Amino acid sequence: MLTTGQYLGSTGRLEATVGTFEFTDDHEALRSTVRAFVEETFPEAQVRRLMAAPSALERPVWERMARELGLQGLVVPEEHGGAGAGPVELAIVLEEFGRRLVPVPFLSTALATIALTGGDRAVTAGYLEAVAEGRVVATVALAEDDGGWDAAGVHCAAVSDDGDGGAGDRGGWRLTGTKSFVPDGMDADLLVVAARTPAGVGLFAVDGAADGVSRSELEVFDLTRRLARVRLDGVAATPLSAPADTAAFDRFLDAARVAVAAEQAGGADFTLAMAVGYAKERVQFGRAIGSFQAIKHLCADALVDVESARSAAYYGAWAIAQDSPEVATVAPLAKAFCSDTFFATAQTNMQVHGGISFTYEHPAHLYYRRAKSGAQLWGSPRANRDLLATRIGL
Amino acid sequence: MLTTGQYLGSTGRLEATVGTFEFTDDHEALRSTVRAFVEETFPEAQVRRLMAAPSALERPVWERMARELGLQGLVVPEEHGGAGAGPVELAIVLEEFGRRLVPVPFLSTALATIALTGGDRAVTAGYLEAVAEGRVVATVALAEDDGGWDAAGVHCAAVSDDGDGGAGDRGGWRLTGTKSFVPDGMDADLLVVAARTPAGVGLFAVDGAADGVSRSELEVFDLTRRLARVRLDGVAATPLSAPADTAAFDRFLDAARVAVAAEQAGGADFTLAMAVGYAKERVQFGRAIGSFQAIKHLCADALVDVESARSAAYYGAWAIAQDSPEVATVAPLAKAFCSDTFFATAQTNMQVHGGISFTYEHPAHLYYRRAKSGAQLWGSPRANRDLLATRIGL
Amino acid sequence: MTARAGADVPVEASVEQVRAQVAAWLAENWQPGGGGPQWRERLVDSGWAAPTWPVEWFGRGLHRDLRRVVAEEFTRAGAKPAALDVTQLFANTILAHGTDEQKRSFVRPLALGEQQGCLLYSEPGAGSDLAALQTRAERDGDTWVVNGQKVWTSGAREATHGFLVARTDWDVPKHRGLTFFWLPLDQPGVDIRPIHQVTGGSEFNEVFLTDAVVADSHRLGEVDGGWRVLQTALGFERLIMGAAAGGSSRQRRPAGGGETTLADRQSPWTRQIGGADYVELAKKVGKADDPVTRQEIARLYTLEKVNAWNGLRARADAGRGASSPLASIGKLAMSRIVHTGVSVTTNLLGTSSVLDGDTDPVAAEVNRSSFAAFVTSIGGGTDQIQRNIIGERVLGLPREPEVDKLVPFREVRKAQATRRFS
Amino acid sequence: MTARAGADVPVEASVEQVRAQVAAWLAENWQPGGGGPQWRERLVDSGWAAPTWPVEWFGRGLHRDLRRVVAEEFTRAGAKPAALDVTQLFANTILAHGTDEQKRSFVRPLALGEQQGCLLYSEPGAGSDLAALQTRAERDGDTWVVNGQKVWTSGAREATHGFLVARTDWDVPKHRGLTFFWLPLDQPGVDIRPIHQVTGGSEFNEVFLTDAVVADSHRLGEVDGGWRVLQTALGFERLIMGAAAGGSSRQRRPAGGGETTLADRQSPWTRQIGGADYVELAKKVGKADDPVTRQEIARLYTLEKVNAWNGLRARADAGRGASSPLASIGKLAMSRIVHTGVSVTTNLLGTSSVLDGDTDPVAAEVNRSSFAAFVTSIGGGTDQIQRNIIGERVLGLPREPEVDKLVPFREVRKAQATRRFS
Repeated sequence: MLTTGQYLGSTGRLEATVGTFEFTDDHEALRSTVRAFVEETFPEAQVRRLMAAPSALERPVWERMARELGLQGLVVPEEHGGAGAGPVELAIVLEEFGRRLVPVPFLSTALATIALTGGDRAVTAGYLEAVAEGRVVATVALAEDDGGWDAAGVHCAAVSDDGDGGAGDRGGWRLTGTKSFVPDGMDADLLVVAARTPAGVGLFAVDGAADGVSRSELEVFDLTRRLARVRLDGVAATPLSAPADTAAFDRFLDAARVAVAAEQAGGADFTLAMAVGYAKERVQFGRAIGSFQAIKHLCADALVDVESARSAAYYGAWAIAQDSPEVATVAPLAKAFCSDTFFATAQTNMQVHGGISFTYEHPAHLYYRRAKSGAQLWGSPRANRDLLATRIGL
Repeated sequence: MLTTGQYLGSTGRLEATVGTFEFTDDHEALRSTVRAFVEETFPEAQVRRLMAAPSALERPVWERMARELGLQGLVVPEEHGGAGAGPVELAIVLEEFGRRLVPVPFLSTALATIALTGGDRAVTAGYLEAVAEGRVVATVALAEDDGGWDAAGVHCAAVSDDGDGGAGDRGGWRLTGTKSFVPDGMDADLLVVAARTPAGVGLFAVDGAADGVSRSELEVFDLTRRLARVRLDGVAATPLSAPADTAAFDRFLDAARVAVAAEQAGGADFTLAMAVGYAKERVQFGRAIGSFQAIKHLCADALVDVESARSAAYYGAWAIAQDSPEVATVAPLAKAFCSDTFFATAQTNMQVHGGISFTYEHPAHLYYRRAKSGAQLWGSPRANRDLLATRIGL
Repeated sequence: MTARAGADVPVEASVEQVRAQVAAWLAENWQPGGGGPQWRERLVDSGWAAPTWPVEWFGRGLHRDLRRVVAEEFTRAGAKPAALDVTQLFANTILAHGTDEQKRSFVRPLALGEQQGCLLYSEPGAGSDLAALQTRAERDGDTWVVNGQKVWTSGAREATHGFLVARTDWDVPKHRGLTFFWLPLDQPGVDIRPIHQVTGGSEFNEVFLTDAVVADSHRLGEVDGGWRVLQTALGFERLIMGAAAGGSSRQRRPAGGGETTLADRQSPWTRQIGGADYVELAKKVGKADDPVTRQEIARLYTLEKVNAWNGLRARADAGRGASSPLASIGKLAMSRIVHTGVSVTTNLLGTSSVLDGDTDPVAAEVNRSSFAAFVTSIGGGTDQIQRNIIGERVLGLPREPEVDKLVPFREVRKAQATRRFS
Repeated sequence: MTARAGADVPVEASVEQVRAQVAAWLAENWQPGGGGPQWRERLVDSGWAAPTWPVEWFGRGLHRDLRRVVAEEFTRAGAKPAALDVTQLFANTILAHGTDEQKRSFVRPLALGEQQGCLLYSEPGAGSDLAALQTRAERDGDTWVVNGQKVWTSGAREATHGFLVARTDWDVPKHRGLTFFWLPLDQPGVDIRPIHQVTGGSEFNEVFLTDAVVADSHRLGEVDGGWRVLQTALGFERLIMGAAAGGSSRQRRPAGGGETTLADRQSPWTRQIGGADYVELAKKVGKADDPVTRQEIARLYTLEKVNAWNGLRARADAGRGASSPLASIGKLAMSRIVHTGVSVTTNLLGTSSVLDGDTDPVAAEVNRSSFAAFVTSIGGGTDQIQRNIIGERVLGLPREPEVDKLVPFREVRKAQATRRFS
């Protein structure tokens, strides 16, 4: 019934809503499975162990995620060895991963997979199969040293080896430039790189082991998400689709925004639960601090935001699934709102916890770090709101 | 001791502070006198009576204010029949007037007086005497239909009758244009009008009864501050000083910002007192609502802002009194901050009062109206903050 | 009561069966342009006026999910009113708590519109703390004599009766000494005075009760058992508000039509600047390119959208039978939206926002809305009370110590019981 | 103790008299580049180290307003330390509550720096609610045996002693069963462990007390009378914080020098991005013309300025002997400033704010500050507690019902008494 419902949007016109929020039993089963896996495999002690390790990637676990749970293949089409699921299912998984700050390169690989599924299958089929089987870790390299996250921020040059370099050119290409803020860029076997041709910006597959690739790890505030700077020096690359398809690049960016938003919504949800749990248990002045309005109302306001963030992420996922024109507005909206919500909730959580929140031993700061950094990656809330303003007609 | 103190300003450099906050017994006596007068002469019932009357100006009261209290002559130099006091004393009086929403044209006249004292005494002496004696009501006409409050918003044309119209021209002038949002513009005998000459913007004295002046009252949200639109059609006018002295105009604007800020600080202070008083007296759930943190903390946050607003207004007044270069930053800062604080406090007051705040009978809405409108008059908080940004070097 | 056609639709009727039944009945009974008293009587007696009510009480016993189908068919045919069940707060409460005699006497006149109700709950001293009400009802044989003051009563001047909650026992804790009545308003002891509101309107009234009388046969529920009846009535009211609020802050017209009447009255934001569009306003005032304005508008748009999506998600959750925190957060979210909306539109208007009335009708509407925003953040449970509800009922945080919980009401510290606003 | 030169300056000495006395004494006693133990001893015995202390207890009995004059003269001469009175929280408290014997034994070593103190107040279960502390002291003849855990103790590793508050009577309400001690730290029963903080530092410690002993001669004030002593000590601490916070969020170095030591440690914002200038940063990152950035920076600048002015106004009020609400609002205002500052600088840095360490030292400093901001909004009384204080003590709003106020502490619901962070 709701899938055919109508509501009056903010522009005062009747808009068809996309089908949303109709979670099926399969969705709930997926959520339960992933939650159980994450809680078992990545308890806080394990997250802290991986934080301290040279790399957060442990191949056996990665392969088990692919083999037993099929997570890397979730959105890979069935003909390429995946489950053929869509953005809604991916949002559920990312939400669960976000709840526990799972430090393995799942989001990175998922973003790369989104890019690959949007590409020319003749090119991407092999990559998709390798991802689904857990044989490779992938990532996307978008921003550069100046930290821009849209097409305008892409300066890395793509030069055609033998073709004319035009839009239809599918020959060999070489990339030269420096990408930065590349999530899990040290571990990735496959890099999906945004690069500029004379005709526009496109996405290219680059083998992480190719000649001319050199990487260095960045020191980052978020202890559970690693970033790298990747120097490309005439590296062989394959365009995922027509190499200058800026529109396809923008579509990918919107899908990435929603995926990240889902992860953030999960982080926000868990963080609020942490605050509420502490407020129930912590006694001062002879009663639980959650009985004081100062704390209770902080949590209540956070709940409004957290539930709204989840709604935004889900709505965005459904909009993508149904290829709705609303994607253009929902995607930046969801990224901005989920970023702000996660950060605000992480702050509330710190404040509710009082002194123990600034001990390294307590997990509150890990969520705070994730939230503060995640807000800036893939475009700041401010940049995304400005994009939203443009897209609603300002 | 404090007048020679030093503090490290935000730019990291040592700045000399202006002498501030050294209120003397005379200041306290002035405050007590004005407070007693206002409470006796303008109780709420009287304010409401004047709100409903065709004009809020009653000449006998106006004359008594001048004769018995010397309020209109407060900042008029002694040689022109005034008390020769300065911006600090004026701030005290305006704060007290602001507390009780006194609807008589005192602020308007005070702003005009500030302009007159900044002008060429050969021109303004007669006006100053008339003001001090309570013979005339004066106002300033700055903005026009497009609502701009700085020199750029002045389009009203000043044309020299017989001179060359240059900066030194003190001959007869004629003004043509439309001023709007003129406070107490229907009652004013003397209009100080901002007008544009080929060389810049200056202030001109215009007799309210002169040929070519036509006025119409504007319907306004603030029931205790009347505004008019004034059409000037080749009206005879006298420049207060060199007619194109835009720098003098800017100095006047800063003084006006601080004066308005003081009035707003008074309104904010009284509004908070109203909220706190109600929170102590109103019982729900068997106890005063002010014992609930939700209400208590709203009031506590408001106190921080209200005291800060008073500090800003006082500091601004002292900076003007000492002709400190800090005026340039304090003036827009004080206007923006006092505007925001008064409006926020008026909102808090509405919320604390609950249902009775939306009855016409309760005074909460009168303060809300004053605060909401005052924020936009003489430049919005946003415009003033942008000006502040420029003046701190951005 | 006439025999009812179509009473053969089973409780578990399918959507298509119901659709067909309604269409057939309308084809037979509705004439375009109709809608007079005769039609209304036929409609009520058919059971289609309130299809979810029991068959024996003017309904058709349909599952609540099917009500919308009936409403859609009525809309298609242009016939109204229809599917009033949800908005029939008064009849619903009487059906839930009344005696058969009361159902017979009150429900049909209510459905026909011959009787209309208003809510006599709040008092000057009992706003957020409704259970602290001090209007007293004292028994005198078969009648009760009522004295006190009610306030914030919307629709009192159009109503024939009111749902009155009054205190009948002062020696027990506050929730336990209240009794619920269906009070006739047309009597000398009832004095209704409109309150002059800051918005300019007078939708609300104060009602002074001075030796007003109500028969014991008009009592709903047990003596001193009024709190329970009140909870039922408040539940029905929330249902109406929820249906109306839906999600978007913009005017929302569900297929059923007419459902938003009460909510419109209580939440004047829905009439905010005539549904005008802040995007268009920004362009009109030349601020579409201003980065600060763009951030503000994007934020407001976001708050509106996420609240709308929360509404859809709440309905989807309800459809799956899942409990959802979303139902509880809409009012608080709406409060933020309306106050933000006022701020955004005021900033867009700038200096001209100080104008009012015919001088600047757009400013006048924004100014009116700025007061109306407080009706949202105060009326029907303040933002502060909403946060308590969310914190306690949704998040499970512990309640505050309640100083008056176990004390006889006579001994509790009370607010001033009467205050004249009009 | 040697005879003290200059003890002839009267209590009501004028500024110029004092200035001359100090200058003369310094000319005679201070040698540029000096400052060793001998100098320190001469200084303490002269009474100029703590000029507001009584003449009989190492001071000169000067009025507190004159302390600054002494400090100024020391600064002018380049001599230090001087005018330590304010920062001598420990000595001040001992002077206020100690016996003559205690003053003799503890004050001079403290002034000389031979003894140093730390604060053993907070516990894992007693943060905002300090009176709920559960560390127990049990009498054993002339000594007390102490068991429990303290936390958030800064300076514990440098200190020789601690101001310990412990519970000595569990059968009275919480404020009435506490006793105050000057506990020697160098003993087997005291285990000090640094806490690894999120900022990367370890300024704070936890202190485990396991059968630690303290002589009854080290008890300050009455048995079970510790709450009163604690209030005095907290008052001296606020004085230090107030002197240090001053108003501006920027590093503030009063003429006296050295006064901000404790405050610096407790409020790391004062080290925020090395006093860097957000105006300069905005220019550097090319956002000086961005209207959103300009609004943000103007707001932050405003918050800093008004707080600085509040500080000046508070001092002027105090100078006139007027009571002022301003003294109570500084901490809450500072909390808003530091959190706003983090937000502004993070927005200025944009994507590079995700970096840290040597990769981007500016980002690293902003990130560290972002945690330090919580030290301001939590440490020394959370923002929530500050709002209670302002609401109740300044605005006179009524207190909340206190469930544990009159109950023997033994029966009160308590938080977990120990928790290991290190």
